[in-house]
Amino acid sequence: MAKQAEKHLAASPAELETYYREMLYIRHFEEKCNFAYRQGKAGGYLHVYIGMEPLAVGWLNSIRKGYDHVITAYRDHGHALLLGSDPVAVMAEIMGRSGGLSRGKGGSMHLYDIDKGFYGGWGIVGGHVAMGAGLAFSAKYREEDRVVLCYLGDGASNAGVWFETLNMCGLWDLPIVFIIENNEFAMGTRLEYHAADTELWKRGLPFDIKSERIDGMDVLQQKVDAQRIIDYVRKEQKPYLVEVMTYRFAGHGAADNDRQLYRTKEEEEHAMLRDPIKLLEKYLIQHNVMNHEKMEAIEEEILKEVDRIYDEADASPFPDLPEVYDNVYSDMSVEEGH
Amino acid sequence: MAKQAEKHLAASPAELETYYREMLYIRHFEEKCNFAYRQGKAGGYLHVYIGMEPLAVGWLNSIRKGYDHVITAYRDHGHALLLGSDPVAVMAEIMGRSGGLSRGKGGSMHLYDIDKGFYGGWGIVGGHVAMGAGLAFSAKYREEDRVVLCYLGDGASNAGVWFETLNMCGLWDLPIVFIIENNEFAMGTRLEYHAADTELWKRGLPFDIKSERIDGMDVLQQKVDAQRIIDYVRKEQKPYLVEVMTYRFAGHGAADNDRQLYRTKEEEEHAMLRDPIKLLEKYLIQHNVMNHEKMEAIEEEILKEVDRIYDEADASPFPDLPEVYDNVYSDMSVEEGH
Amino acid sequence: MAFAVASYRDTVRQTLIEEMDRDQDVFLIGEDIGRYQGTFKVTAGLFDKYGAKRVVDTPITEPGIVGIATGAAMTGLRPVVEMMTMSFSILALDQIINHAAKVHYMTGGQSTVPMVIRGPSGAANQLSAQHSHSMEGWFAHCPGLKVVAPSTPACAKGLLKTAIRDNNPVIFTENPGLYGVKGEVPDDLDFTIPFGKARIAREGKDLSLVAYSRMVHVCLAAAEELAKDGIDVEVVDVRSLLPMDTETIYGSVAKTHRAVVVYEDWKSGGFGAEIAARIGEDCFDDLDAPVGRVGGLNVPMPYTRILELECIPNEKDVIAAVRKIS
Amino acid sequence: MAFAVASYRDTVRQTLIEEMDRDQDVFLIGEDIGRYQGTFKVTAGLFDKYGAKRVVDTPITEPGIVGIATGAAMTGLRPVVEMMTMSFSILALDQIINHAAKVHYMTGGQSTVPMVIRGPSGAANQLSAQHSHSMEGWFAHCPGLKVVAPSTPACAKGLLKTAIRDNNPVIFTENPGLYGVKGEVPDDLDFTIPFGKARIAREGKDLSLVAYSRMVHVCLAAAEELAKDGIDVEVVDVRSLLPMDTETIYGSVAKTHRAVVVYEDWKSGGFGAEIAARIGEDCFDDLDAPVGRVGGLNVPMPYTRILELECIPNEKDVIAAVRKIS
Ligand SMILES: Cc1ncc(C[n+]2csc(CCOP(=O)(O)OP(=O)(O)O)c2C)c(N)n1
Ligand SMILES: Cc1ncc(C[n+]2csc(CCOP(=O)(O)OP(=O)(O)O)c2C)c(N)n1
Ligand SMILES: [Mg+2]
Ligand SMILES: [Mg+2]
Repeated sequence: MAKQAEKHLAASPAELETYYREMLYIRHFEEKCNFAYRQGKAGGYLHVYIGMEPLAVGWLNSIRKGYDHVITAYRDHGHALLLGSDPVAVMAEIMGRSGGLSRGKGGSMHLYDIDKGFYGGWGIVGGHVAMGAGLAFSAKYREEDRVVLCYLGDGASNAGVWFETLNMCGLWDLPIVFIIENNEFAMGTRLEYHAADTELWKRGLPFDIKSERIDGMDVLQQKVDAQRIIDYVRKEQKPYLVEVMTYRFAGHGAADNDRQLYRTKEEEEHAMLRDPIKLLEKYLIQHNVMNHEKMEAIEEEILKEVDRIYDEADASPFPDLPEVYDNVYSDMSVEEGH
Repeated sequence: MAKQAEKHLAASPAELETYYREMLYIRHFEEKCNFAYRQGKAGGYLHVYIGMEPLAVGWLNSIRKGYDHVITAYRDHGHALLLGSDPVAVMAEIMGRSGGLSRGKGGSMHLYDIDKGFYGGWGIVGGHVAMGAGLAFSAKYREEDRVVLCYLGDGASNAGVWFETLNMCGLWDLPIVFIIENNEFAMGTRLEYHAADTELWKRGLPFDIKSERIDGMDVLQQKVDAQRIIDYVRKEQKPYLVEVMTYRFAGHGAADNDRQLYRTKEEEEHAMLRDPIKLLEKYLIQHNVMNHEKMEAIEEEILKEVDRIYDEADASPFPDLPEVYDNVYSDMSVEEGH
Repeated sequence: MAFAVASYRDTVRQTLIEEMDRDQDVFLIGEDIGRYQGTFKVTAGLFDKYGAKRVVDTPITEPGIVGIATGAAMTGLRPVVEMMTMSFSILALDQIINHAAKVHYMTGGQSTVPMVIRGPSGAANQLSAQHSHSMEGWFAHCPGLKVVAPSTPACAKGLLKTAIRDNNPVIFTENPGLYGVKGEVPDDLDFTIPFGKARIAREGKDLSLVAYSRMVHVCLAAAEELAKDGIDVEVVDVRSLLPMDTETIYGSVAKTHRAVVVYEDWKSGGFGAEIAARIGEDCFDDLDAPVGRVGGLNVPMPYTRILELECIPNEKDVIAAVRKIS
Repeated sequence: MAFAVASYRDTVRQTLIEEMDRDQDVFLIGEDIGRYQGTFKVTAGLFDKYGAKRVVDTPITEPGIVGIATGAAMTGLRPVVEMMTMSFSILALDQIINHAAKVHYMTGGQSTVPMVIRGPSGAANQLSAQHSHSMEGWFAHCPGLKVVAPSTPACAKGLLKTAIRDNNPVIFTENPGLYGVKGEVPDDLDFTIPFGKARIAREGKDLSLVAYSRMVHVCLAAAEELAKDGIDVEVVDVRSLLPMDTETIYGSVAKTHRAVVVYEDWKSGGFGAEIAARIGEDCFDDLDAPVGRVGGLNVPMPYTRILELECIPNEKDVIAAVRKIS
């Protein structure tokens, strides 16, 4: 009977559990990040991926981890976690500790784990996309079949440098996937107020780049689409543009606490009907892959794990003052003092 | 018999003669500019419109001169002349004289005649297009039915700021026509080497902007297309994008004297078979609008006129040294000296 | 003239309202300034008051925004561009310094660009390396621009009105740390402060602290400390970097014979170097000690608070610099 | 070590060849550098020699080019980006100063950006306001970048090799007026000059002229003139602005007790102000006269030749500044 079900499964039970665990893990990890912010243990800008988890889970399970390269903007916690960064180092970075991924110098927006193929973690809207193409340029230069995933927001998809980049990617056939996270908002500005045509997938058309729009809430469908597209790019050595339709459940950042300025409660509730985690739970139950008890057990486990991560990170030290001068250059110290 | 012909004419004989005179005028005026450069009377960068005259004649005869606004890059002599600038002041500017349009401070690349609606005359590739949209923004803000013509090159059509501008023009319905002068080269780089898709008209598609490609060598057809498009923009108050297929007969600039680095003599000769002036002459003769004698007479007249302009400009004085400090601010002088 | 106590933020906002009411050609354009009320809430309520025509929400495209504002200004409109933070003006530098700033000169005086670009410049609170730039020095180096950096609500009002009424491109820098600062503000609708006039923020005879924007307050705090030890410092609020009132600065140095220039920007190559170089050259005979400088550490801004605080000059740093030459 | 006489242009070109032969990870990218041979012909012949893979012709999109080079560099490639003129680097400043320059710091030392951005900086011949910027000062203000401005072919070779082999982003500025300058160049394939080492271009005892790039030659010419009147000036070629060799500069001033800083950039706020401010502060007791400065006029560059020549400092301007404090 479970066997029976398996036939019709979109993925193996083990994979399904992995996706479930990963989405839940990102969700609770980031709830904890927001908690840290409210506690004053994280500062500055802090942006969560809540509601958008399938963009991390679907795509990062379709690449060759550690070999392929990933780059995104500041909504980057989930990417670091799924690419295998030490979660304590991620939380420590968000808390500005010396044990953080970037030694406390980057913060939530600037997570990097180069050894794991994660190139950040950037704060300037649209600023990282050309660097993403540079990663792909390098793969091609070295004749390696590496694929680059470059995420950007709907707001970022208006940035001039991105179009310049699309042109060069199309011109030179660079192996990169541009993933537009269309969560319908750029900070407090709704899509319709910042994009002349809200079908952002069309932006690849002038550059002879294959482009399409997909759903972002069904993680299983997204996994299938992601694998298809990544395989295409790796094989054909051509760029690809995907617009993923999702929704930013939270405010823009932890400091954005008046969402009613730009959207109604009703709209939010309507969007949350398609909470990707709930959708997957429904699927798992319908297909007898998991029951409620199992799910609760997993959630328990993850909550404990996240608590441990938080406590360990919180117990770790801040940088020593002299570290302020480290890492400006790889080989040279800077003049000290005011 | 002439009456007979008139029925089938694309324009009245008077208009046809005007177009002919204007194209010939620009051609000879710019030959003279190149002469001035060779004489060392013009310096820096000097770019001629030779072969591209219909882009000035066709479009600038379709606007409300003095009311509509025009902005372009550095290939700007023809625009100033047709918009009614004093030709001696144009030549004087190119020669760096105080009587020049910009008092000798701009030179060939930076011609402006604001009273005539000519907003220049810019040197940074792609840099002027957002200002062009600003002119249209102003027309809309003031609820005037002014149309803006914004010319840019095929090379400029890759510039990020232009895509940002297209998005805002589409988003806000700004009354502007973007005219891509596709002369197949960006300096020494052929279209295929700088554009992922050589059909540049497609660049308006992601922004819900009406876009098309037209021929740039037949001035009569271009006049018809220009009028149609300008009327549309004025009436509908929406942006429009036109890719005009033309060819740069000369080198990139007066200093570019090795065109064989990027194209063959054969290619050039082939392109010159469609010299817009020759095409119009053929038409005028076929339709009995003008005979060779008349044409030669007109050319004689124009050559004389251009000689006069050159001599007058050349006889005009250079700026006085203290003028170097003028016009930095409209209301304030600057600190002097080194 | 009557006064009212108001915060720096509310004063900038109120001044925008007064100028928009005065002149229909004045409009605001920027990211999230309308429906979202502005990231630092400086434009709160203005979208409802003036509508989408005069409070223009834009895509996140700084080069395009500034270019559009420049073109509009060339036709006589008076755009006030908000940079969500001045760090983002870096994307638009080509449009600002290589276009807007040069229009009047390149057109031989035919055209002007009555545009104001305003926004917070300098470090806020843990915004990290890409969001914490002090930009005023970059702009003050560029002929064709005017650059101001007011430190008090009253100066903000007077200089913003002058900026909006000026026919040249003006960079109006606010500092995130100043928005909450309160002060007395004249309610005169035509209260303007001319550019190029510095202000003596505190009188003193022993040494001149020369600063602008938020650092003026740091200097004033340091001055109080130093006063306890009998060191009586004068604080010169430069206010306007381009044009700059060297006369007032030199006058102060002629009186005190000592000077320390204080600025938040990276110390090396910041505009404080220009001020120090001028004092050193033009006040040579008045000086009893080398011209000191206190600037930000020459490192990208780190995220973690303790390191960030290390980077930004504070009272202690100023006091140390003063003692060094006293 | 053997020497050969070569022009600055050919030396830069030859150095690129040597480094490309030495290291397959080195590649060139820029506008019209390949098929067109480069606007200033610095890359003449390299496209034929190395092909489209290592000599990459690009669209005219400086932000994208620098961003792509930065990303490639983060993976260990060593791009050498040509800016057709440094004036166009203004479009890419966000990618340069707010991305490339901060990678090493923001990643906590995980990543480096071994990239060189080179090209002509300063006025050429009547290229007008938008094409005549001196950019080195803007870059030298930015931590994370290294900035050099060699004045001779030999320095160009030594510093370009160091730049290409450096693991940090380096801005290598040439001056259009230098390409034709000839000089002796060591033919050693590993001839490098460390960053942060100034050069005494001419020994003298009466006054120190401090300059870099083309202005070094202007200073040397002025020195010859002054020598005729018995004024023996020393010329310090700073060469490397970030890091900067203050030791050599201060040593010269300690000897001569007088200094004039000479630079082509707009005088106000140019990097010469930083140099002057440092001398003024750190050599206070050595100085017998105020530190003089000679800089470009504070105006956008005009087109017409006579006004353009007015803007750029020349021997006469330097001589006048020297006499003023001698
Ligand atoms: C160049 C630039 N301008 C403005 C900002 C401020 N800002 C940060 S995030 C953001 C909204 C971006 O929206 P989007 O690209 O859709 O990404 P999302 O936050 O929705 O993931 C803005 C305006 C910035 N960081 N960089
Ligand atoms: C931002 C910038 N980069 C490079 C240049 C140098 N440049 C001047 S014209 C030109 C080619 C432009 O080609 P295109 O846009 O097709 O115009 P065309 O010259 O063909 O009319 C280049 C590379 C510049 N002026 N501005
Ligand atoms: Mg978004
Ligand atoms: Mg072209």
